[in-house]
Amino acid sequence: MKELIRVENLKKHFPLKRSLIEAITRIPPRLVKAVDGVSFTIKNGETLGLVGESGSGKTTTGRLILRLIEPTNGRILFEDKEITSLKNEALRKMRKDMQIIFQDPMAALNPYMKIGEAVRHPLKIHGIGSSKKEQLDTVYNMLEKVNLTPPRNFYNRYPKELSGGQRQRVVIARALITNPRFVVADEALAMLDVSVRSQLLQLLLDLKNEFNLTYLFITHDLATTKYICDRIIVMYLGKIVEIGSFDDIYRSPAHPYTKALISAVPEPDPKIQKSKKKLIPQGEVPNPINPPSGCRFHPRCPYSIKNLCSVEEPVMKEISDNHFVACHLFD
Amino acid sequence: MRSEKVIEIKNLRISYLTRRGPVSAVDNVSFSIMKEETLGLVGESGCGKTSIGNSILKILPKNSSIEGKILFEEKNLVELGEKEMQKIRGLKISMIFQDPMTSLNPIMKLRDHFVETIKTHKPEISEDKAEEMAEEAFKAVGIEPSRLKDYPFQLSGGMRQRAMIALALVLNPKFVIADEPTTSLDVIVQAQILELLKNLKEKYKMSIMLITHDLGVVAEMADRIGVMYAGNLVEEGLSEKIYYEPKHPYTEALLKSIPNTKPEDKKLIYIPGNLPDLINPPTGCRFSPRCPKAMKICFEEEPPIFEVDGSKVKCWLYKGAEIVENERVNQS
Amino acid sequence: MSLKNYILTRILLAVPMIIILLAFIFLILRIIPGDPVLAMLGGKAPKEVIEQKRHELGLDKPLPIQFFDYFFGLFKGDFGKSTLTGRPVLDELKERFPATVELTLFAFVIAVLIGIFGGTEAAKRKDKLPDVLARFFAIFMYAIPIFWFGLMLQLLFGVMLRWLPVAGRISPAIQFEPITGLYIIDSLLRGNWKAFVDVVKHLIMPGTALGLVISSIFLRMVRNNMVLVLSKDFVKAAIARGIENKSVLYRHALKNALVPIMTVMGMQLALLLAGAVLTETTFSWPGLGSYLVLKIRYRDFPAIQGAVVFFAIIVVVISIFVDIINAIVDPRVRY
Amino acid sequence: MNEVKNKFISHHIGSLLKEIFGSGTGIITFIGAAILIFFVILAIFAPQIAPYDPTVRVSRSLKPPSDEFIFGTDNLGRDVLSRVIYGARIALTIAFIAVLIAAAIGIPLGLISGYIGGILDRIITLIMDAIYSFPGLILAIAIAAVLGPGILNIAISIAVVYAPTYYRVIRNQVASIKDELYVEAARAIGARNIVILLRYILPNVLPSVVVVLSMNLADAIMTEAGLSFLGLGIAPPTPDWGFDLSNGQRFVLSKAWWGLLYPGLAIITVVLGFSMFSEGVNEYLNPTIKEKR
Repeated sequence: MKELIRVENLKKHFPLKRSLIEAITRIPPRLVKAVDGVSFTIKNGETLGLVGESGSGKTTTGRLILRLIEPTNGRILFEDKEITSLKNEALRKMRKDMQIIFQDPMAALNPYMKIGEAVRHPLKIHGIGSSKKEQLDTVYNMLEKVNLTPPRNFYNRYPKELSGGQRQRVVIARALITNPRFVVADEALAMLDVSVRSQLLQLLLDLKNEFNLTYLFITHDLATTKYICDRIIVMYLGKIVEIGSFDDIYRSPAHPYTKALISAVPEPDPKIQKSKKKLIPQGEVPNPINPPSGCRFHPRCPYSIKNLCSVEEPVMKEISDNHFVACHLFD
Repeated sequence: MRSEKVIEIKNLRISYLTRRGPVSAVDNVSFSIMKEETLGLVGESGCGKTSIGNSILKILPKNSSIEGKILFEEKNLVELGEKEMQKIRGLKISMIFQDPMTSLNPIMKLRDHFVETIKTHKPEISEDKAEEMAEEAFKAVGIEPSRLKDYPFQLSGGMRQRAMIALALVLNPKFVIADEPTTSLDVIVQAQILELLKNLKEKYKMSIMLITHDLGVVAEMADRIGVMYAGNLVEEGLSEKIYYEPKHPYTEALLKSIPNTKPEDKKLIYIPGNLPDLINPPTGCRFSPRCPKAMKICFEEEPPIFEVDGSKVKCWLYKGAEIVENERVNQS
Repeated sequence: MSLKNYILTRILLAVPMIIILLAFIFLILRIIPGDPVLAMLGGKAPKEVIEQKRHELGLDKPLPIQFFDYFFGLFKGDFGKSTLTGRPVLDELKERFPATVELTLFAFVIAVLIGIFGGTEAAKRKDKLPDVLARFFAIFMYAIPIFWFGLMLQLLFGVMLRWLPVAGRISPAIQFEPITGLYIIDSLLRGNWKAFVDVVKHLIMPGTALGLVISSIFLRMVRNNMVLVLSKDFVKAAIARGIENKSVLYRHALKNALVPIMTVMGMQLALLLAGAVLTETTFSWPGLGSYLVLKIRYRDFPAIQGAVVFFAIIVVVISIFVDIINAIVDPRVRY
Repeated sequence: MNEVKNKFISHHIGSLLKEIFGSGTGIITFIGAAILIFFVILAIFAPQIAPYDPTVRVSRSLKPPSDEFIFGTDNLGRDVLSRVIYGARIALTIAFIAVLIAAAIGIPLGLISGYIGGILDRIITLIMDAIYSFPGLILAIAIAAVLGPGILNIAISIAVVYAPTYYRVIRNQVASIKDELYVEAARAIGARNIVILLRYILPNVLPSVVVVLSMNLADAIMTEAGLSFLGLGIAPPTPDWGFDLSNGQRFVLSKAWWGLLYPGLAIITVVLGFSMFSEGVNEYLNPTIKEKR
């Protein structure tokens, strides 16, 4: 499989707002190190899961790749072409090929724009389709594909007239109308009800096959990744701790954090649940302004090695075929 | 076997008056919770599970009306006056809310939350003693007692939920309603809180009603499970029964549509259609429009509750089984 | 941030605000088309007289110099001299200030009492009769121009019923030596019962007129914020812990509802000062407002400028004060 | 946004009426519009409607209301009814001009400041906040005192007071809409800045502009009345509600209530009219208001 996206040492540090006194006394602003040096690739046609708790930097990573926010450091390549420093027109043109599905579909739609217009807008922006009629046909077609049928009925409605699941279908339609190669799904199912969630997961799978898409599937919910993800990246406090195939991560997780994350997923099967060994670390994710030294997970890690984990930052190592982990236990 | 009922709910109906008309949020629901038992109430948003929790403490919004019986300590809470309810809330029945950020008074120190609650119910306790009790409660949930002098916003999300739990348990109530207690938390913190709740339940010997949309959370905690759909309690039974032998087609579909942690089980099954509009609920069984096994009678007549193999099921598939409850009989 | 740091920051922030306000007032009174000297002396004055006056007021200097003179003058407490009386403006302002304080505080207390209790009770009985009445009161009260309301009160209670004096602060017949300048306090301090009754009688109408008009804003704000807060989870949680109604209403809900209101109340206190201009004029109340109007009538520009600057300083001081109280009540403000 | 709105008299009244009538916003808007149309007609056709010349003595002084002079006459024997009718002209003219000037200053500044942000935004905001925090009437008095009488001068004095309000409403809206997810979504589909501004931000700001505009009219009328009551308005004998009230005040002791009552009622009615109308417009233009997320 060819590689579609390559990310090298990507960093994003958000400066905190300073108080007046701090600004006057020229104390440098404190930084939230949301993403702190991540590198990975996404192959053409695969679905890569990006998993982590809140504050892990997964959402920021997604936005960085799409150049919706400016990286502090690092490189992003799309089809071997560097897009890190694309500006204005070139950047706009690129957006045709890279799209995003947001978590909150209500907030992602302009309340004053009819949903048909919202879906058609990308066509207008990129000058796709020779006539209005052609564009409308494309839009109707797309609305049908996301099961908003009959499409003509939906075209003139406003977002507030739709249910949560339907709105998310609109957002998906808008993202896919320009026939993109790569789509970031940022917690796209998190705000939906259980039964609607599975419906939309199925829709995402169907569309992926139909349009030959590559997904970056960002989620806090490890359990949903198994239906859709080929490979999984686990992030903790702005760093990648483990990368591997779905089976690697699920059947033989290496990093203590990944293990904790998996064992923390509530298990509906009473038998499995009773036999399952829980490995729940103490405490919560620390503040990304002052992340722990060395391995960022060491204060909560049950296997933490004295004088090593707290001092030295672990590097990524390949422990089996394409299964990488950043942990001193595997030195 | 624990057989003493802590609370018994009989033919509970809750409706809200909205501009579009009355919404029947809970329709003829009956169940009980035994001593030292955890009952999980599961369902999707709008199924009425939170309304049931709030109706027990009578903290429903003003546009609501309750019918039926909620029996607690030989009293029908539905008929109880506000003054008497105040004596029960927080002392005998406590509640843990979903979002600990918004459920604590933002401009009140944590310590004052405790002192106020204790002094309200037990005015004879001195302020110092109340503070001591608060410290004990904090220790029990694993927070440093010195943090009592903090304001809620100074705590992390998981700590706040611990504080909320400590506050709910400080007077040692015999029944606790936990309404989506872990929904706003991250997975690992969720696991910590569930573990904590389990331990505290053993320690304080209380009964819990756990309200959640997450079947996994219920399975971790509950002895028995009640499944709700569109205001109806469609199935109720022991946790293992519900999981291994679901009787109601909705329970079955719900179980299949939620992801489990078994890596090999990758088949995605979902329930087609949408949740019904409760202003005009479907006639007959409320699940009938989405039910793969629906028969003619399902669209016409509301099913009674049948007792099948130890579980209670509200479904016509079990016609012929013993009827536990026929609502037309009980309606009067 | 500690409270001390917060207060320090807040006062620091007030510095640019004061400078901007002073510059603004300066610009308006000096640069806007229209010549203060001409306006003062009338168009027919001989040229030499005008030049003389200009020199006297320092208006012949370049603008930046004028600004610095004015600015540093203010810093040293020099508000200029009244062209009408020849007295230092600051002295005149100091004499008038207590009257305005007395009127404003009286009105403010009325407004706050009506606002808080009316608003809380209305919110408690949302959509019931008391609530609807409270809301109607607020609507109409606020559409009424304060001076007209004052005139109507004068007509009814002063002229027709003859219950209260129509104008002034104290009857001329009463002999009385002020101490602080706040007559109510002074008359009590002196033990002069007759003076006290007279002072209160004079204060009732203007104070109530001003207070009622402002109370409508408070009432509405308190009510709406209370309705909002009462729908919050922590109120429900407090009820679920068995806390009594009164405690939930006043201890939990009202305190939280007041946090955002307090900032606005501070601003309203400043607005009250503006309202006081009209009220003082209507009731011939010898305060800062009627001083300003009087000076405008006689085109006494140093005095006008001084009075406006004085108002500006009061506004800034009030806003600092309000923010500090806010930070004490709501610790989140500090962080 | 709300905090800004709080400074508007009409906002209070309008939304209170809305609360009282519940879903009957239509009725409020209708009554508001009816009142406004009524006063606009009065202003335009004053010469045809008014029974007498408002500046001319037509009877003896201070005549109580009668069939001939239904609102009575003032101290100079002029017909109060005619003066109230003609008064609408000055009040509405000054209010409209003042609001236009304020909007012309505040709206563009707010748009630029909010969209560009940065240091420019901080400076403009600081200045506008300083003016905003100052009691409006006192500011208007000071400016009017310098400028002297005249319709335009009074309008300018009022406009300076309200321009910061426009600025704040627009700036805060633009700044917060800029961070909305749908604006990010627009960037994600490759929309240009100008397209984002016109199709995503402007439609969401426009309702507030219209609402603030109509609310502001009511306040401008109040302020104008206040200024002319203090003798800073239009030179006599032009009919003006505020001036007539201060004129009538001199005859309070003669119990000549009619000279005071009617101009005041006129002010109250117009203010209520604008408040009701603006609230209705607010409701109509805001599609998100009816259904919350």
